[in-house]
Amino acid sequence: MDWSVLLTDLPTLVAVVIGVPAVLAAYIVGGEYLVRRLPDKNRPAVRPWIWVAPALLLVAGFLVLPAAGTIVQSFQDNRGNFVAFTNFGNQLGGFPTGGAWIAIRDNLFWLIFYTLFVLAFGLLLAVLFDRVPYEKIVKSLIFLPMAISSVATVIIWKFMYAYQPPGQPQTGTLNFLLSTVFHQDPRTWIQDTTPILGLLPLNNLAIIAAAVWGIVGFSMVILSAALKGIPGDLLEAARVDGAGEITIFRRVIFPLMMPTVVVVGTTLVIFALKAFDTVYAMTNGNYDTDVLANRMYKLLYQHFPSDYANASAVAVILLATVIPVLIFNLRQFRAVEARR
Amino acid sequence: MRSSSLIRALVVTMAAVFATVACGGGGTANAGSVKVMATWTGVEQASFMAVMKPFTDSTGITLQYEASRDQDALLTTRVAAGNPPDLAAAPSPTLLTNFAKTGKVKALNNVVDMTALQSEVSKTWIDLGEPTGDGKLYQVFSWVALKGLIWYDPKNFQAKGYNVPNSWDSLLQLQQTIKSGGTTPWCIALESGAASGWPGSDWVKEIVLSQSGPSVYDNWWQGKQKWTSPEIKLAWQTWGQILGANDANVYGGSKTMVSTNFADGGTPLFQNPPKCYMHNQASFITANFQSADPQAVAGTDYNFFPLPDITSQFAGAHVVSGDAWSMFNDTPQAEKMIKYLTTADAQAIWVKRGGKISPDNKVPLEDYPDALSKSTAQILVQTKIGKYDAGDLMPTDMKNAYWGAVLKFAQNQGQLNSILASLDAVQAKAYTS
Amino acid sequence: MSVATATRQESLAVPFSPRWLAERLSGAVLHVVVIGLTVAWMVPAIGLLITSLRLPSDIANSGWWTALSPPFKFTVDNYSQMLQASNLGQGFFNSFMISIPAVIIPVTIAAFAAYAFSWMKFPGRDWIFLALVGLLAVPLQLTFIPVTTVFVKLGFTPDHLTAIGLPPFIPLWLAHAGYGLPFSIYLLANFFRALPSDLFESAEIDGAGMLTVFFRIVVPLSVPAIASLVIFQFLWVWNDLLVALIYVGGTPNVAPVTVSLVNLVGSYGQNYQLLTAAAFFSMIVPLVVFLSLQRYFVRGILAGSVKG
Amino acid sequence: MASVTYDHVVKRYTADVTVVKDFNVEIKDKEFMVLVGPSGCGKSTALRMLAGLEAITEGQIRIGDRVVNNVAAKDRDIAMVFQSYALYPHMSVYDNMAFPLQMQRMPKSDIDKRVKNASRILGLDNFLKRKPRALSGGQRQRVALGRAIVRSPKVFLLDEPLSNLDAKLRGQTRIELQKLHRDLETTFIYVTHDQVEAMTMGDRIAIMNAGILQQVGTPGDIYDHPANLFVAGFIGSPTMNFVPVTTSDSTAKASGFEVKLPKSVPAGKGTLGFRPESVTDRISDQTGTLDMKVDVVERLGSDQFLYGQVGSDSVTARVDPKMKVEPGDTVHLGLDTRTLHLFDSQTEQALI
Repeated sequence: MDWSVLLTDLPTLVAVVIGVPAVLAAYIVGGEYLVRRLPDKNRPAVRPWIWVAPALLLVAGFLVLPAAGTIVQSFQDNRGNFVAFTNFGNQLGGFPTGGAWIAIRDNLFWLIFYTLFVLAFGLLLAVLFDRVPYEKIVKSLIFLPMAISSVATVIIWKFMYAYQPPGQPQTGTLNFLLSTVFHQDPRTWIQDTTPILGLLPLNNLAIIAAAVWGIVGFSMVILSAALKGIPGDLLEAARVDGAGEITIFRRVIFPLMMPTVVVVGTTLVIFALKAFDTVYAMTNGNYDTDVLANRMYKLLYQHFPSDYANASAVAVILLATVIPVLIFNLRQFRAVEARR
Repeated sequence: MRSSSLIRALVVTMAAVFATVACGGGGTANAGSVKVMATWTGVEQASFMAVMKPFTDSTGITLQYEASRDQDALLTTRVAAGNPPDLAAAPSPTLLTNFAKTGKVKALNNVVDMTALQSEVSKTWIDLGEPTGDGKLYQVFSWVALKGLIWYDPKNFQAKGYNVPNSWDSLLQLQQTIKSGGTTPWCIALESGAASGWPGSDWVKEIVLSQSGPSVYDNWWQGKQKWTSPEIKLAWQTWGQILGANDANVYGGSKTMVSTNFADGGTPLFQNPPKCYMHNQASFITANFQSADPQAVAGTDYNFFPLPDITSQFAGAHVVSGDAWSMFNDTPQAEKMIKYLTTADAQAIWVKRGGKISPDNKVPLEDYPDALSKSTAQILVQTKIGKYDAGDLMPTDMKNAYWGAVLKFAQNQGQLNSILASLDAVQAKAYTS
Repeated sequence: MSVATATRQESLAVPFSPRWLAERLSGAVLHVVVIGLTVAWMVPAIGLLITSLRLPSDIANSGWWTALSPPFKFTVDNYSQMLQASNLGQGFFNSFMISIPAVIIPVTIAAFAAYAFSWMKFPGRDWIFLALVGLLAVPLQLTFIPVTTVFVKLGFTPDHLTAIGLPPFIPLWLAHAGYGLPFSIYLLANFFRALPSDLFESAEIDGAGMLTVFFRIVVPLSVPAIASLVIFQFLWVWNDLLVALIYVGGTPNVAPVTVSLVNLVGSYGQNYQLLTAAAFFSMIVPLVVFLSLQRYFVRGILAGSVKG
Repeated sequence: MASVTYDHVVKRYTADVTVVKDFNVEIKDKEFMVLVGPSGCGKSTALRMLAGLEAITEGQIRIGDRVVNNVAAKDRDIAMVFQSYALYPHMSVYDNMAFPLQMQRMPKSDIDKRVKNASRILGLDNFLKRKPRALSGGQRQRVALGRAIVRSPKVFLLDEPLSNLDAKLRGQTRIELQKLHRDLETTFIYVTHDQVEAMTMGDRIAIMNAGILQQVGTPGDIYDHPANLFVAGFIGSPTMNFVPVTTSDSTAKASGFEVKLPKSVPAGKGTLGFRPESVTDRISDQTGTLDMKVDVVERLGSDQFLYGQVGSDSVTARVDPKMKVEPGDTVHLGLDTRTLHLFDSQTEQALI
């Protein structure tokens, strides 16, 4: 390795180590200094805006304005002419397999199964690990997949799902188990659309599973932190009262963790709606595994010239599905507010 | 008191930061630089750097090379934002053609030596470089690949006494012989992540060209020939003959076909005992053979024969593909570089390192590192009917539908009629925008 | 703590009584379940690790588990090839230069904002907060073109920034901050909101200003939340490929290590086994970050503050 | 000089949610004033307005002569002990107590002196380095007090400081707090819902209900002369007996007995109130009489309470502990007419 880069990149280094924290600290100290010079009466009105301004500015620039542009674009064609709902018609026509419907269906699968699996596993692992003395080790191990980049995650799961014809030595872990332990024919996990339990196509499940594997560390860490926030004496008291562990979980732990579960759940629902990386790398939406974000990406970047109009319509559909989640959050938010 | 000292400390550090950064601004070399974006990574990147070394050494121009396989998104964004690289090379002309049509790239007619180009490079490549049809050259091709090569393990052929087929019939016969020997003749691998299906589309387009000739081929990718027309349907059916009923001619059948990555497609050729004897892939695949087994010797451990001609009238027809260059900013440095890239000398450097073929007839056959690449180059030079990859020339929607249709056909050949009908439906829309 | 609980439970049951046995067993079951789940979860990663130590020809022809039985043919070729690849040092340096500010900026700014959203009153507060949560759903791919267009107009390109003596990473820092803020604010605000209001009122009476309350009470008490946020933001930034390519590009002087590693593989997938080694190599830094921050996930940070 | 004056103070959240209505109280310098009332009566809000934690909608609050409506909490020279103690969990006991002084930018040596002094008074010397979570409930409560003491404020505000302690500790701390009040010679304003705390600790008591101040006075005053039905029922344990009566001139007729009132009142309906200790087994010319059918007998050693029916009304009596009574008995008891209260049935105000 060539460490002389350290010298040539000195300005960057200085900016990173000193400049960035200095700018941030100077902003808030300076802002507060200005607020204090205001008359007492005006401070409460001005102060919050000083505190939220940097966040709002960044978010406005990177997310709000592009999103607003997208909404406008979704009602226009690629030359900027107003076309009302034509783009939405393209995406929402042809139910159940035309337009974006396969993607909508698969996003629904993601929404349900991805969220449920990640929440349930995260909660289970957090609660179980809390009771063993080697918690830190197992937690680190479960967290490990989070540290693996999504490119590598896809490679790993391609190894897991690899297929060789029946009778041949299998190179995929799952097919190896299937053929040696369960004496069944290997399956093409990523291509096989056989529904599981009459509902979820196997390949969708396989792709979702890979994504779940990569993100469970996230829900486990946050839920575990919330679990640690529950005072130990409360649990001890419940144990002394003779409550079983399952009762304690149901009646004490879970209700106290509820606000965190809502936060993690909301985040996961949104991650599910935005699902892209895994699908893009594994199938690019082939074999009926498409999702909205991937469909949008294809229209934007794998379509020449880019089809902004239809991509925007897909994005707006995606954004619209978030609204119920937001309403739920608003109620939760107000409930917490009312309680204090 | 505390906060004021804090503020003072901050002011001092900030001043220090700005002083440092102001002094540290780096200057670029006097000769300037060229920003280049391409998809060559890994070993290919090293080869490209080797190509560029004489250029940068002699001119003093620095090369800012950016390699990414997310080129579609990256280049689209850069161009839309008004910050394109000076030069970009793409493995297919689709993206660059789009930029040519929207006026984002510069014409090269006055940049490169047109007379030399016309004398050294076949008309196929020059026509391809003029996608707007007004005589303006927007793309040049530095390196190319030959499609429709059937790869096999000579040792296995010898052991079984199989001969390289020299006609379509003898290919079908060989296929039958291998099958009766208890092994599947073919390995086919269609999985390619985001682009799954394309290796099968190669089969179909090669058959179309060899079976029905260049004008059907051109009409077809231009959207003037229906997918349900007898010629195109016949090509699919011919491929179906290769696959066999229920894909019985292919190792592992449809499941293995759709789930095996194209990069691993040839692997079963070399297993002991071999799981298949033949594998159709473009010339680049030798790099994968070589990375899977660095000891393998070209010609001895693996070899190829061109897909035999189907209709004698169109004998010697080949599907080709290539790396296209376009120029987004006409800086003197970029112009110098693209001029350099069109020279036989530049192209020969990579040719010598293996893995690429030059379209330039001034690159001597001796420069090819082994007999195998030499014969590839020879075929290319002697090609009577060279046609560019039809899929890459189709509109995106059409191309994607084509690849998707390959996957569907591989899984169920019986659906051919409905598959072709739905391709026609896409064709009706895709060419209008 | 769990140890203390266990002894207490045992003392309640007579040794070898059915209850004692049941408790012993459930303890054993717990360990079996915990270790079993962890091992199962590790299988794909173990597979990757072993694959990274195998020859390319073996990888293509047999499953990774076959390497666990003799004859052993492990090799570190993939690792040495990967390490020899050029620009790894510069890539690492760039990754740190990108990641550190791209974590500090959004986490700090999000903490400011989350504090305001949870403990200050201002018109439209709830709606702005909700809109922020909603923005989590904006697909990033959608924002690339509009944002870069503006950046190019403002001269916020790596070339121009370098020319005027500023770090070329500024656009990327801001981008990661902008994209990371909705989640950061959402997570922190929910944590801050759960802090007992008495603490704030007490501090107010004690004469603590907003800054003091923020830095001396809110931040120390929110260490677990901040630590987890730092971990996630760091991971996302460290493992990011596309956002970096869009905003600073893939030229070696600015590209993060993810770009160097992904580019080990040829464009036709040659040498993809190098990625298995690269995956482990690039995992080291995030894992160290996780392990070093893990100690902040302590139980009951609020214990003793407001409960009797 | 640190009196506290509430002058027509109103707290309104929305147009129709008013939690404190026209609140007027003057708390004298060095007085121990208890604000008492059922939960939700507005007493905490009244205290928090004084502390500066809630804005005052209408009226004025003065500390001494200074109107503090627009003075920031920290500048009001008050200290507050919260029901939850609100200790900073990440700071040691010492730092918790030093925090308010650091905020005043007091020199370190002075801070140290004050914290040491406060911890000596409160017996916390040995715990200064501990974190709150390593303390018992009583110790935490004392840290909270210590944090208030170190500031030597003009006014101490205590918001239900004992409610998180167990019964025994509560009794002890009550006495300690009174001692502290004597030693510090400062105005204390103490909010509680517990009338026993109010009666035992307060120099004066202010009783609130539904946002309205009901009565202010010394404990004895309030006990003997409740201004209305609510105060009468809230103060005292067991609670006062209330019996609906019809009055005419100076007699009150209940469902089961008739009694002579100490003074004449207009004829009409009312509620007769008398404390259990007014119903005894002693009958004299100062008493009326009534016959009670006993349902429950409660013997407390020093006292004996009888719960039963007189006519159709429930009555509690306090009789000699030696009197032998069994449930089901009917006993003849005396009712002390000197301690009778009569409340208007409409306004609920005391008539006698």
